[in-house]
Amino acid sequence: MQELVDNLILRWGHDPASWPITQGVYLVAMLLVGMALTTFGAIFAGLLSWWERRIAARMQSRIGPNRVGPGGLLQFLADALKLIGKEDLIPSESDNVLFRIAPYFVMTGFVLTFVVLPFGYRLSPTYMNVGLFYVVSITALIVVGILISGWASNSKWSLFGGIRAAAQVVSYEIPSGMVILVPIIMAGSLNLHDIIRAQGGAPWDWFMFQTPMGYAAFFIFFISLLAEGNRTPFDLPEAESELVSGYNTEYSGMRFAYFFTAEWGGLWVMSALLTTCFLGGWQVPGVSMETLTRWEAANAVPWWFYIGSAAVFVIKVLALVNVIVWIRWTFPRIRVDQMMTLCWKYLVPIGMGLVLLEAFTEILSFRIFGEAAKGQAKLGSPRDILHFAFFVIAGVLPLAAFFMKTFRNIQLTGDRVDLSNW
Amino acid sequence: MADQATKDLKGYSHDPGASAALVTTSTNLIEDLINWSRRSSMFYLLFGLACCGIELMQTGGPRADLDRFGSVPRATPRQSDLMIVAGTLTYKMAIRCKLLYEQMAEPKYVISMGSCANCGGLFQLSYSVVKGVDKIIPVDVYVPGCPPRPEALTEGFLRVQELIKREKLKTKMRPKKPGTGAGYDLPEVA
Amino acid sequence: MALDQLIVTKFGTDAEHEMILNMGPQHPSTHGVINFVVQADGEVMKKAVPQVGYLHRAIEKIGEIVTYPGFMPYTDRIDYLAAMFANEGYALAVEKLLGLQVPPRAQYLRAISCELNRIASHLISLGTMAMDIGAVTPFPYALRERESINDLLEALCGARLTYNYHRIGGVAFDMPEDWMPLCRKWLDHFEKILNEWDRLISFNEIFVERLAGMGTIPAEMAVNYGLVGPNLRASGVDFDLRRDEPYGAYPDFKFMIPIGTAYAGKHRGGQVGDCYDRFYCRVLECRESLLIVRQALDKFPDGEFMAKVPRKIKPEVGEAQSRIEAARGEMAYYVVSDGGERAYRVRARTGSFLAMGIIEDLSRGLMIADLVALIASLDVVAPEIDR
Amino acid sequence: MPGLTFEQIHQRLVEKFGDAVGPLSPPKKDPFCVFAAPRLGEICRFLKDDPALYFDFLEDLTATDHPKENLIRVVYHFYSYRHRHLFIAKVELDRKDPQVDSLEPLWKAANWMEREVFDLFGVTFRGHSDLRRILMPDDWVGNPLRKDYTESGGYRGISNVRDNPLDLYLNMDRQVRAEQAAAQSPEAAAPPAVAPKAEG
Repeated sequence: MQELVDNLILRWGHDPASWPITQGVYLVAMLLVGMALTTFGAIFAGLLSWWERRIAARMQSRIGPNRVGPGGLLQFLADALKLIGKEDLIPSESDNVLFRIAPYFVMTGFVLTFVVLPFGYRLSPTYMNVGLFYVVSITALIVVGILISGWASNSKWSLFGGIRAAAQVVSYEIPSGMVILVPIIMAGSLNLHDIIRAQGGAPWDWFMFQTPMGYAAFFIFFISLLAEGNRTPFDLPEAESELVSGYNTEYSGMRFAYFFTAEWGGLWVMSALLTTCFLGGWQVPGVSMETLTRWEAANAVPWWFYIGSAAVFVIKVLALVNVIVWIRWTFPRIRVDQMMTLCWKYLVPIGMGLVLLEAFTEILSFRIFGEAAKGQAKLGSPRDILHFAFFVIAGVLPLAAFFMKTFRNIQLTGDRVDLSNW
Repeated sequence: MADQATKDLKGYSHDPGASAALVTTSTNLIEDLINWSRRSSMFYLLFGLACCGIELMQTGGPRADLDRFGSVPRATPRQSDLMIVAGTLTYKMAIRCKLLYEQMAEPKYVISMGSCANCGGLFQLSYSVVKGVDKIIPVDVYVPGCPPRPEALTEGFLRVQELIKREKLKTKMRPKKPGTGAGYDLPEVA
Repeated sequence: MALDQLIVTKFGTDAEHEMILNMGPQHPSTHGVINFVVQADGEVMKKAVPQVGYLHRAIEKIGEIVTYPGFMPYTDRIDYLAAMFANEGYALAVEKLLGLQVPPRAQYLRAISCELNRIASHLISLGTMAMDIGAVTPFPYALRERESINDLLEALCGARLTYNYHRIGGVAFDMPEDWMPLCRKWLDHFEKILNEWDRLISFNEIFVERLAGMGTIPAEMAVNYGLVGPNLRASGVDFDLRRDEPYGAYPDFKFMIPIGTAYAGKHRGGQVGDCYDRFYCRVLECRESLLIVRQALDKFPDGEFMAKVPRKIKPEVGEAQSRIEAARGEMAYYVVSDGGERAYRVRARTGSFLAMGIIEDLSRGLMIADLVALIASLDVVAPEIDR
Repeated sequence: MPGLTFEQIHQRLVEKFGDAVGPLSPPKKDPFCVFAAPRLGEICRFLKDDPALYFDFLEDLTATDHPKENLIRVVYHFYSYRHRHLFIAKVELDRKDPQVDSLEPLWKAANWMEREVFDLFGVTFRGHSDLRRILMPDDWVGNPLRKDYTESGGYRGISNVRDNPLDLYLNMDRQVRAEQAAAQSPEAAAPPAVAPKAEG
């Protein structure tokens, strides 16, 4: 984003280094981008809340919001406006300074992750070379906000929710932080864009299917991200049936809307992280890395490539968001002690083992394939065939079996999908 | 005179059939927007007491789905703006019902569902039933029936939406009556 | 207020510095208005004391004010999820007092309407249990099926929830002509839905893991606490009023009684009488009810549906007790008459009332999430407790 | 295990306890027999432990109020799952101060049923673990299910009476007329201030 501003200044005929007010221009540019990303986060959270309620209703053979605006699209606007207009209600015995601050902690925790997330080829606010490390540390801010809200609203239910959230998110940071090392080892850099460049466009070049360790790491990372985002089956902090509404029991109006946005916006952050690290980010399937480096060398990257990469990235992220929404409305909730045993007795040891194994195979593959081990495998090379075979076994076969079983289940109950009252 | 003019315009703009009035007073537009947002996202409080509670669940279920109108059941009074009193209110529960009503954030509405909540209904002979919810909290819409069918409750829900549609901005906050502090002159239940 | 007096009596003096949690009457998962005062040390509970009476509508006092037939609509409100059983129980008690013989067609109509109502009541219980454990989707599935049962019963007696269908001496209306094919079509459809229900939630790994081996009630504890119905049979006691003390049309039907045998499986720590057994016994009971309704429809006798009953019902002095197998276990009506037009005393003994009594002793050492699952597995409903 | 009939059960009890067990009532629908209140605990322990009777399930425990005979009868329904037989017993207590032994040590089911009878009839059960009101609010006055119970007209300020909707309109109408009258009275010098009849 910095070169963009520099080119802009150059076009205005000033030398960015010596021009006195370049800092001012940087500031304005940063504010603009910050504001754009926050509104993107909020709008996406709103639309996702409408989309999730429609999908949940459709899964529960209901209809879901379709009266507000065309097909219910303006539902999230109505929710937001109503929540703004509600009474600014602060419980008298609550600690009102902390009570007011908590939602802003959660909101900043959520928005700050956008600083690093890619949206397409060279389309992200910064190319931070410690990108992944930054993201893992920022998400901890959200749990601070939840803990404060749990404690400050001085009601036993929200205290339960807050403490559960703290226990859950902090303990699931360990496996997610550990398992994230696998793509880092494969890509050799922390920068999100380098991780994507190290993967190829075709599915068997994604980190998920390159090595069995990457495959297992994908699922462990997925589970721990679900836990960090407080999504079912780990939605213990705001368990509807036990804790009334968990940590946001005492919140109403705009403050509740912040929690609302952070939770649903968190889905985009989760899926973006998963896509970048394991599903080949913005790599367009047809274009291989050689052609890309050739374009960059000739500084003639075609305009359609920018749009193509952004489209591929967004499609993958939305697919993952739908999987998370689908999981929410099928699985029950696990208990607190089961959640902790799952994390400490299973995910952490397996994660550690995966990292060691991955490091070992990395050294082994260097010794066997030598320099060719780096970057994507050329078409027809032994590594490529190895990846393709693993992709077919681990990717295509389970998916095909799953769809056949679902199709048979639908046949059994004689249901027919009826979208007439959409 | 000005009052009369605005009244015509206002009457005119609320008629969904008529095309939007070209000349609308400024408050009118904001009022419409706020009323639209309030009525199209009414979160109702899960307050199912007795048999009407089951019909309340059925109304949230597949056939008559309240979610179509954007209303989601909430468990905490803080986040809900509509309290559907579904069932028989006994004295022991009356204190809790008033407490919950007080905890709800201000633009709040009450639907009294079923004849037990309207006037004690079938159990007027009983010694432990409050004869009607409006003895302790102000009620906006009464839904008759024992228990009312989901369609009847949806009709009650639409009535509340119409009520909100016509609400004026300045009367949004209920006039505070001296002494009761809660804006209505009903006994202060300890 | 009663809470601090309760703390001293129930929780002992050291309870001040522990967390006393008020799982209030308005709580998403207490199945109606029941309040639990929970003494919890963090997540683990020391004791959960149920407080009831928030829906005490004095139905037994009204029983002494209104006439015999006039009390029938009030019996629906004793257990509105399974209103047919309450009607049938009261009707049987008064018929026993009058020494009246109900025509077979009425007995079959009663059996059909009761078994359909049992399925509807179990559906709500299974659906709310799944929602309390966190799976929200099975609940609307249960509601969708319940809507079709409501349609069938509405065609039969005109109401969806509080039917007021049975009369002293028979049944209010006869079965409409096209009702039987409709019912048969729905029965086949529901067979498939139950299989889908098993795939969706009964064998769901997280669901079984949450319920296996939790809240186990051994057989003699169940009997000692007076548990009845699915809660009792899940603990291994093989007793069902429809088969052991047959009444109405049940001697003509052959059906199996599901008994709790650690359905969760030993490897998951399942025990006889744990929460999963109670859940799965109800699923199996739904299947049995389907069988009963099919048999009843096949052997449906004709004849009139209402016995000759004097206009003013005045049974002679005496008392009678009728026991039926309701959805929530044995429901017994004890009616005392002093020869007048109004009952001298009407007492309805219900299953949920005593199921609540056991929660206090079972809740030691459970987690709060388990308490929610335990309440759901015992399938209590507020009006049955408070009447 | 053959289920014993009422007569056989009653016979066994009379052999064991003699006069403490009253005569079997004439077979008018459900026969029952009256136990002597002081020896209730003993008889019930025998009913529960005797292998031939083995009443392991206290099916129902309730009371009936008889103001004319100045009696409160507590009714017990015993049932045995092993022998599949039923027995009904009653205990007659003085209405002024009804006291009887609690059966909670024998059957835990008695705990909540006795609390309900205490709450609605006022019968105190000696030896009960925690005898409190179960259905009525804690500060409720009187025992509702007694025949001579009169309602106390409301609870904590919520009146028990709901006046006919017509009266409501009459009151509203009277109030409006009173306000209008009050509004005119300052201009029209001093008309006779008719105090509006205080209503309901």
